[in-house]
Amino acid sequence: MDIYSWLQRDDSFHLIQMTPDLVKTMENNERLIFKSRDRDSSIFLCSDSKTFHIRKKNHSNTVIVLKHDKENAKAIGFASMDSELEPKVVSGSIDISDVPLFEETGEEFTDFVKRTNPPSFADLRAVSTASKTEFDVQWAELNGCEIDGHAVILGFNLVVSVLKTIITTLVAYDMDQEAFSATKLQERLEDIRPEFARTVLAQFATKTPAGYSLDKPKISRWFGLQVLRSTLAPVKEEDFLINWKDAFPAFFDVSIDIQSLVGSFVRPFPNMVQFYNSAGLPQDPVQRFKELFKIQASWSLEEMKPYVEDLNSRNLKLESFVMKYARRKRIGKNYVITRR
Amino acid sequence: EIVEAPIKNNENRIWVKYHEGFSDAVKKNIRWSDLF
Amino acid sequence: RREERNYNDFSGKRQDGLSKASSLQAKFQAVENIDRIDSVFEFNRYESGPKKIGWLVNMHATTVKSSESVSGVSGVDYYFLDEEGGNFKATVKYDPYFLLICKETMFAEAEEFLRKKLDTCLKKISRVEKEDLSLPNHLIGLNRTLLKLSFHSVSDLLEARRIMNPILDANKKATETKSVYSLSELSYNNILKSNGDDDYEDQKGRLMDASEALEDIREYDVPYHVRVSIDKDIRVGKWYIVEATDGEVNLIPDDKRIAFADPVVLAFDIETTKAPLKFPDSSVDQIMMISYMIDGEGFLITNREIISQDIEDFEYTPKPEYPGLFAIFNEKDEKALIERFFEHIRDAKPTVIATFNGDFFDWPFVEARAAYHDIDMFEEIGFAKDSEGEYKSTYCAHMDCYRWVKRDSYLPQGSQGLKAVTTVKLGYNPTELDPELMTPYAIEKPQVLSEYSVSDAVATYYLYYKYVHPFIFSLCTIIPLNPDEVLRKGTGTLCEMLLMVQAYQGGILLPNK
Amino acid sequence: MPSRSIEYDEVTESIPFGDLVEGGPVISTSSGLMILEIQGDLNLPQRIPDKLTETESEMYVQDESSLGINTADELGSSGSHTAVKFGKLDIDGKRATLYIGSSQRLVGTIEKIDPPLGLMRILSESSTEETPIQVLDVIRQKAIFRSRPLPIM
Repeated sequence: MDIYSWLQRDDSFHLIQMTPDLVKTMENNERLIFKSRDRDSSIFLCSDSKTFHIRKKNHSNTVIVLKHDKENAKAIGFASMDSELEPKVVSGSIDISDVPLFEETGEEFTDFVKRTNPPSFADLRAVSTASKTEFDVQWAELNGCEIDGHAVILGFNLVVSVLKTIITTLVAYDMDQEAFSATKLQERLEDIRPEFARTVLAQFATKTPAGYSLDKPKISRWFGLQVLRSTLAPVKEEDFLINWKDAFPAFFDVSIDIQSLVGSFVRPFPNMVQFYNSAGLPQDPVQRFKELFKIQASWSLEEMKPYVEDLNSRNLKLESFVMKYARRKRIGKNYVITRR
Repeated sequence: EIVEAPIKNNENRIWVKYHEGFSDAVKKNIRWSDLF
Repeated sequence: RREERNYNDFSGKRQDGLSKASSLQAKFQAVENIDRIDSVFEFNRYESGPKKIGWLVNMHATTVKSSESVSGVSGVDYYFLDEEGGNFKATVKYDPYFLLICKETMFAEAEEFLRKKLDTCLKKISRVEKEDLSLPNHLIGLNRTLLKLSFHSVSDLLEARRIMNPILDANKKATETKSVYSLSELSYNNILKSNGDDDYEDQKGRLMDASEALEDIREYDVPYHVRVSIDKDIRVGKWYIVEATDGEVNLIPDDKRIAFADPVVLAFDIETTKAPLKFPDSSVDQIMMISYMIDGEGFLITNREIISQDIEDFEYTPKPEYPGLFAIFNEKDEKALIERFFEHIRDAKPTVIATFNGDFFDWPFVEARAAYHDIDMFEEIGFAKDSEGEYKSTYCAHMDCYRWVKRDSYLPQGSQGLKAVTTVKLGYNPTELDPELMTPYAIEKPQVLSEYSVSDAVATYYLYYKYVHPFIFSLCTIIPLNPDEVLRKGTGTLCEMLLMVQAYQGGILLPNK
Repeated sequence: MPSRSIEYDEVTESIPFGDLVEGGPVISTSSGLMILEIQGDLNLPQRIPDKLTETESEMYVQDESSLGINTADELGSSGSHTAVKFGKLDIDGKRATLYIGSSQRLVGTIEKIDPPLGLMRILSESSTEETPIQVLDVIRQKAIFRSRPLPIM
């Protein structure tokens, strides 16, 4: 056949690798949406179940896409490509910078909405670079709550007080902590807004065929957090562990593990821990690292990770990312991260 | 290396300049504005 | 002074132009400096405490201060990786020595003569028996007794050699004359006789001087660390139990462990500016980029004074089994680039640095550009050019993969460039860029230039990892040399080393070269 | 937060992309798309050169044909396209020969593309932000020419 090419080829065409993961979402007829935080950020492709990070894979060959005109035994090239788009499965994330924090202060919710102007829950879901499933999981993790169609995040103290009420109610009514009915619980929680209870259950219980089951390690962690937050000054690690043990509601016994609190505390001095929240940290990486080293001179990657991983938008290996702003020194078998 | 095949005597000849090797090793992040 | 830092000095040449006292001071200063640098790279000296287990990764001759001798005693620093990923070094002291062939009947006189003659340097004289293959009757197992002269240090040994050389030369000349004389008689008896049982009298009947009894010197030119490695059976690439008792360190082979430990491997490559159609010149040209991989992680430092824009992180993965995720550091100028590179080397503490032709291009260029910015490369990372013109350090082997390509790869001359080697050995086509385009691309197409730059680092890293490393460190387990030497010495030298090991173990006297 | 949805109704019939149907290699898809890949640069004129001989002029044509896929109208939106005949493709079983101009011959093969490639069209005008992006087709085979061009004999 004769082969032609347009003199001016059309560069609006792109080739995307139909990887098995992507094909699967298509087989399931999932909705696919390209998303990005803003016009200068990475591109993600979100389906109902997966999030793909889109990268460009360049090659050195000439690839021409042609339309084949079988009748006239010719083909005409209309596009020429030096790259393919490569979708790689990553974990999605929700950008909550516009979502207000709701604490129980006596303020009417309608007034709160007027004051803070929260995004609609549907919009938040629509713009998040996360698949539907991932969104739901992370929304629960964040204590996200949908009230009258608005997206808000429940404040820490509110969550803890709801959680305490739920636990004491379960204990008081002798309900099975590993298989209880949410409806029955709801009925016995008189003063608690159902949305709040829903949020707290989404975070601290798993749904099983037999009913809801409390996630004890997670609950343990939250009480640890509460103790950490209650003293802002550094405390001795052993004193902290004792206070943590004492913090649980009566007749509710769970084990504790300081590793579960990584990302919520720093070690300003040896053997001392201090609550440290990532929420107020600067978004600029240089400033962020500066802050972190101000509070703690030397870090393990594991303990630093929760404070910096959100900045690694290019999905670099975290070790390499950290090295852009800090020194990562090998000391024996371990690595420590220090100021540069 | 250039394997030239002029079909006419002007600068608009049609020919393939062969590449000794092939590489598709480079993968890059792209921005929204690069694609849309 | 830089030339003094020779870790592989086979020549035994003396550093001239310095008085003995100040050269001694300089020597101890150099040892202290090496200890300091080794400490920066976490090779602290193990001298006491519970025994340690380590994989021997490198070895270098050194001098240890001692009450026995003002000029110190010789030892070998052994560099180990432990099982937990840590490092340590241990120093084994050992007296250097050489052997003298002496007329059978005159040992006592010769010893007395030597003690007097060498009283400034000699530590000890003993007698050893060795099988001498040059004896006409060696097949029936006749051994030769030799004088073994031991010294506190290599410098004392060299001093002794200097004193002995004229004496031995004169004696050899005399023997030759005598042989000619004997041969002219064509008497079988005389020839046989002249080889062995001489009298106190020479041919002319003159009474012999004790100095004339010393016929020849043997095993005087074995490099010191090789000597220790052979005599104590210590090889790089093997595991040892290291014990220190009363300040004496002992290495006991740990034959249970066979698998190699994993050194931290850094492979790097630089891109420089250059004038059209000329070679880069480190007095005027600059480093534009340094790309490197450390244990499979990629990094690229750019010099933004030359490179027209910031480069963003990207991946260069020519094949799935050769992944390369690159983090980019965009630095404002060449000085910042060099500082960043040196800092990263100090932080990552590599025990192997791999290059492709680094001895002749990358290292001298980096060194010269660092010097231009008043940065002393040796002070910063412990690497410097040695007397062989090669770039070495104590704590870290420099594996110039080009050496392997030339000596061991069996690739034809025309296919010894990194591109050709990569295609043949790693099975992919690397990025190519006309050298004439590199400098203009720094401004016009910095992204293309950076892809090219990292492709060389990726190729060097995986070439080293897949071929050079297992080959060289396997050879190290049998050849009594350190990795830098095993990589660079000619095959003749390597074979000779193996013969020396066999000879020592068989109690055979080594013939002179 | 920019976003664009994707539509892929056009290609769902061809999912799942199992093994290709036997019966000889078919390079073009059912909607008539194909891919040629050449290890090298293909130099083509950017515009119709001046002073062409008659035979040379015949190589330049106006292309008004539709793509045979649902963006045919968009493809033709700027009117017809000038196209140049740059060669000839012969396919014989798995082997392909591409003649470039009058003097180069490229020998290649028909190969499976793994993973297959989806062809998308993304128009960047901001007014179309709400328009979904179409996956127009999925291409699973290509003719690839890896070897050095040979002279035409």
